[in-house]
Amino acid sequence: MKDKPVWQQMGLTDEEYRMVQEILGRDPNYLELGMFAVMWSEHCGYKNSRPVLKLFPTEGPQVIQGPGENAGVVDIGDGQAVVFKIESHNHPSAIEPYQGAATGVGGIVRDIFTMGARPIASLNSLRFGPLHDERVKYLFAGVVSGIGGYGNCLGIPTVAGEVYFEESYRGNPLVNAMCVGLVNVDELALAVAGEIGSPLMLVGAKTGRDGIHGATFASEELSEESAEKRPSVQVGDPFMEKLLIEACLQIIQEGLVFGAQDLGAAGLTSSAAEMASKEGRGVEIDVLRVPRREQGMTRYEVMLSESQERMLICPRPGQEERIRQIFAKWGLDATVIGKVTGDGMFRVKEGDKVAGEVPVAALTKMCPVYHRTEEEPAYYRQHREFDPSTLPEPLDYNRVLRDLLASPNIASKEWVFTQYDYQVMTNTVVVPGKGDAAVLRVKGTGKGIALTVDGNGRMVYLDPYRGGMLAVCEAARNLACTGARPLALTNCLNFGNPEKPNIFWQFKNTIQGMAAAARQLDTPVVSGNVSFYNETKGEAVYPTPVVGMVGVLEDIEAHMDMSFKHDGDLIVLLGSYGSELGGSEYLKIEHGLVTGAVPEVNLDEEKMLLQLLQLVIRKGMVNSCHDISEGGMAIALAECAIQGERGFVVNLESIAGRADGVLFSEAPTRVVVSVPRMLLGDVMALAEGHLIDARVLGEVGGDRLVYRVDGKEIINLALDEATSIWGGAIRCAMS
Amino acid sequence: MKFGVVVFPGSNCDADCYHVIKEVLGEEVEYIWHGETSVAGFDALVLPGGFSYGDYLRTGAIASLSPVMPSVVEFAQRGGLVIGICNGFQILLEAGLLPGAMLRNDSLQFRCLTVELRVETADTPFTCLLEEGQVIRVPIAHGEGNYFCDEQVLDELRRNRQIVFTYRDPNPNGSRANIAGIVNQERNVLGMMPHPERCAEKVLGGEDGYYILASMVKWFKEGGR
Amino acid sequence: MYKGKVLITLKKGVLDPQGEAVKKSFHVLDYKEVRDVRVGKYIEVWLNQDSPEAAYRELVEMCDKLLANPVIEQYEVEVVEVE
Amino acid sequence: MYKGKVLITLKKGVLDPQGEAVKKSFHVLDYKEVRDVRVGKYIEVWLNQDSPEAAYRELVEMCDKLLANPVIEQYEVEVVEVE
Ligand SMILES: Nc1ncnc2c1ncn2[C@@H]1O[C@H](COP(=O)(O)OP(=O)(O)O)[C@@H](O)[C@H]1O
Ligand SMILES: [Mg+2]
Repeated sequence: MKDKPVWQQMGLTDEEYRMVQEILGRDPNYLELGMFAVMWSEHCGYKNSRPVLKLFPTEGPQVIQGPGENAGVVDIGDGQAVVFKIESHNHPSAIEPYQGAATGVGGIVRDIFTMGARPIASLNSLRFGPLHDERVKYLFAGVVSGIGGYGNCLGIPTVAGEVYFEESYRGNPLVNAMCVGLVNVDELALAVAGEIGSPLMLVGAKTGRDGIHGATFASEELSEESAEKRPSVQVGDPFMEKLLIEACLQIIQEGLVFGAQDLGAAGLTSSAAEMASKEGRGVEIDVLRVPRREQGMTRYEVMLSESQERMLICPRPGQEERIRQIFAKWGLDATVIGKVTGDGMFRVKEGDKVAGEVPVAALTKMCPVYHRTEEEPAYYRQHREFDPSTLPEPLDYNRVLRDLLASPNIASKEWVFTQYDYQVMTNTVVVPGKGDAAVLRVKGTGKGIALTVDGNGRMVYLDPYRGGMLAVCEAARNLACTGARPLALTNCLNFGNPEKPNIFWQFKNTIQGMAAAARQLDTPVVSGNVSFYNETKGEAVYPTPVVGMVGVLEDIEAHMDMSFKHDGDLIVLLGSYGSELGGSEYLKIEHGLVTGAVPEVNLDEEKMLLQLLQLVIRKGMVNSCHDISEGGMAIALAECAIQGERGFVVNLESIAGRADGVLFSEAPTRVVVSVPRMLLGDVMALAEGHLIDARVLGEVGGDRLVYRVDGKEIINLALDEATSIWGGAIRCAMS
Repeated sequence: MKFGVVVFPGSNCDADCYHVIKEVLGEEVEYIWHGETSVAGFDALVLPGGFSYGDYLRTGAIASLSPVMPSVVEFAQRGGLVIGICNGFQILLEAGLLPGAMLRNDSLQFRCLTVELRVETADTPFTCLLEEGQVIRVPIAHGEGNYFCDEQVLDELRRNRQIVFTYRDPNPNGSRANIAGIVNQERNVLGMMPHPERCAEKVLGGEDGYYILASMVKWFKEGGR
Repeated sequence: MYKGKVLITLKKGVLDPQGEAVKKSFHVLDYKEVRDVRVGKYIEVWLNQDSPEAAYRELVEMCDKLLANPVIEQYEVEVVEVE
Repeated sequence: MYKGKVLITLKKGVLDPQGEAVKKSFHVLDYKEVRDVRVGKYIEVWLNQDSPEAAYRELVEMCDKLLANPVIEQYEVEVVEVE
């Protein structure tokens, strides 16, 4: 390691080093080289993903700000907008789960209030190895308490999320955090530097040695060596962040700044470069003026430190004093550390001495871009050709249902979300666990917004294109199940090493699938994040795109959750009566198989279903609504019953002589609703008008879950038993 | 009636309390910054929930030394109505306005859920619209709500009927005698871990908390009896 | 300069859920000989004071005022000279 | 029986937000001579062991396994005999 040339140690290739020499017309010094290394890392420069990300649709009448800022911005009417983004913190969480996850939340929250928006909700998407593994339990417990520890302290409700447990994530868990903010459109702030000569102020925490090279760390595979890089794990200070939120929102609302930028990956180097590059400006920063937490820090360390809870702001002329006052009220310092210049250079000074000088554009726009080669992996065709009808049908379906209810991928996530404050801010109308998406009211209006994160890595692994589509469709469907109109999405793309052709093939196909669905459903991509190199010992995680989506409800009173509410209501399936089992939890749990053809999505039908759901909910024609996903129709029905504390009887028909496909297929574009008897005709007529199949499955009532197939009762489980299996599985595993 | 909501660095339910008082109760309300040294002009004070000073060292400890606290103590001693919710309760304990101390939840986890409370006494300014024995549903969200006091203090609390709310089974945090909220001997200072402001509107799924805050208004407007 | 080392422990009779949890996990890890565990705080305070006595007096005051809660906690203070 | 006293502190360079907050509030309370505060943990473990050496060895193992987080923390162990 020590024998490698210094640029290689920093993560640059020989070719990239030559490019740096060429740009500068000389050899870079150590500081300059460090700045290039972090800015040209995958994490900051998106050098492997940029060309592919261009495939995403990013525009629409609802979009106020697409990708390219700290977060995306979408219009919700009445002069208000929602601001949102999702980001990964996988590698830090693998090493120190509590702090890794906590600082992940801190980072994404900063991206939101940097734009002048008040953060109003957090979400998270988590992936771990199998839950019986002790190390996995340690990681899972640490991550969850870290997310709670940070978000609860900030007073931002954590309203939704998802957790999956799969072998492929054992060595490399995924921790993706999303934050949503609310802003008056005319108070939106952007990350731009002001006029030439404007000062740059650093506010918040003092700068320490933490997290140096975090950006390059995130751009490498986890190895034994990663453990030695441990000092790069930062400790979060949510109290400091809470003060920063209040102070920053105040200076932005009072119009005191041109722009603001949080310090994230690559610290001061990245945030100053990004601010300057927007308008072709330059920056000059004096490292001696940066307040430090530790003695003896070098200029290199100051410029690359990833200490948390810091912001760079560019005040309007004459406002420095007022800004200082506001920060002082919150007990925070604001220090001028440099200024905006007109020469397009990033100049680092140490007092009077110039310690480094490189063109801003060289760090940002000139970051190399790679078009990686792609190659279809051999596994893909094999899985597609697998025929589940060759498997024996289970003899005891009662047991199968119990096993599925107890699977941590399906079981209640109550153990997780009761550790999160999901009600602070008093907006949470549909709380975690109750619906397919969280629903928040927007105070001062009659409106609501719905929020969800979704991404089934197993499906994407088996078929990246279809899996990518599924992720977008499921997110949109989840929103529609609460009555919301889906508006736009953010995404976090968690993949293995993109330099491997099979991984790059997964990446590209996934994005193509996501892009096709996003385009068809009118949910453009407004922000996102890419996390590559999620591998341990050469094995990649399942390709895992996580879609975070936001929707709007014009009338908050007309929102819906999943619980059955009245005995005697009819249970109706909206969508096709399918039996495809590819990629299902059933195949995994009952047959130990991750295989099969991933069900295809018909995007036109999906779109019609979304409209139908919004309509029947707005018109008050249904009493519950729940989409069919992991565990299939059998589990969807059980969840409605458990949440509503009432049983049901359904009468199903087998397909090709088998019941398992009907019960456990995870084919998309399907939901179960419960309908008052009197309104059945209306619902059926509306479904027909939308060209959506609808069929009555049965009736709500009683205290048992009864599934009949071809007239024969094949499952009959007491509601109490189902509730305790499903409700206790994760808690049990964790205690 | 004019409420003051005291804001400490790290308070995060201040805006929620403000909202409910103004929009739901329809009463006057203002924020009071922790650096103020007077609470003149207010008829009731709210110490809201949150993480004052990040909950660092001990919950409520650093906040209890804020410049505003001596005037809060004086206000309470003169008989003014003070309600401390969650972190506000912890601050009241640390400030000595209520007896006892808070320990970490016995589960060692932060817990957010809606619990059932039994109203132990209706004879307080905070429960005069409720009935003794009534069961109400109110959300909790805390990591340190495990109320502790010694035997002697517990006896006194019982004797003086200072225990206002208890958790019905299951106790979510291990608190002594299932205590969820207590008043001082004079009955004008209430500390409670559950959040009444989170269940004061129908759209949020419950209105039981409304009656706690509305009791204060009724009591005050009827001249304090 | 002096460094104060402050040990804060829960009083006898105050239940320590954290200590209990640690003890249990030791038993799970097969450290059967662990009889009891109590979790407290260790606070280091660096003070610019003239004498160890002054530093000690001040630390005690700081404990009474803020660092320890007498309802549940007790403390021990030690002062060492440092440069 | 032996009692292990374990002091757990954050490694040098690791941010200690608690210590910072405590330090600031001492300054507000006019203890201007406070230079720095670090908040750590103090864990007492009672062990049924044969010798102080065995107790010590075991405690070190327990610190590595459970009590301290080596990524950000360091520890010190002391053993005393108790009855
Ligand atoms: N998967 C993606 N889809 C859409 N936009 C993306 C994606 N990944 C990154 N982006 C956008 O690229 C920009 C840079 O992202 P990132 O480096 O994560 O931002 P930050 O400055 O917060 O670190 C952001 O505007 C982000 O929204
Ligand atoms: Mg950013």
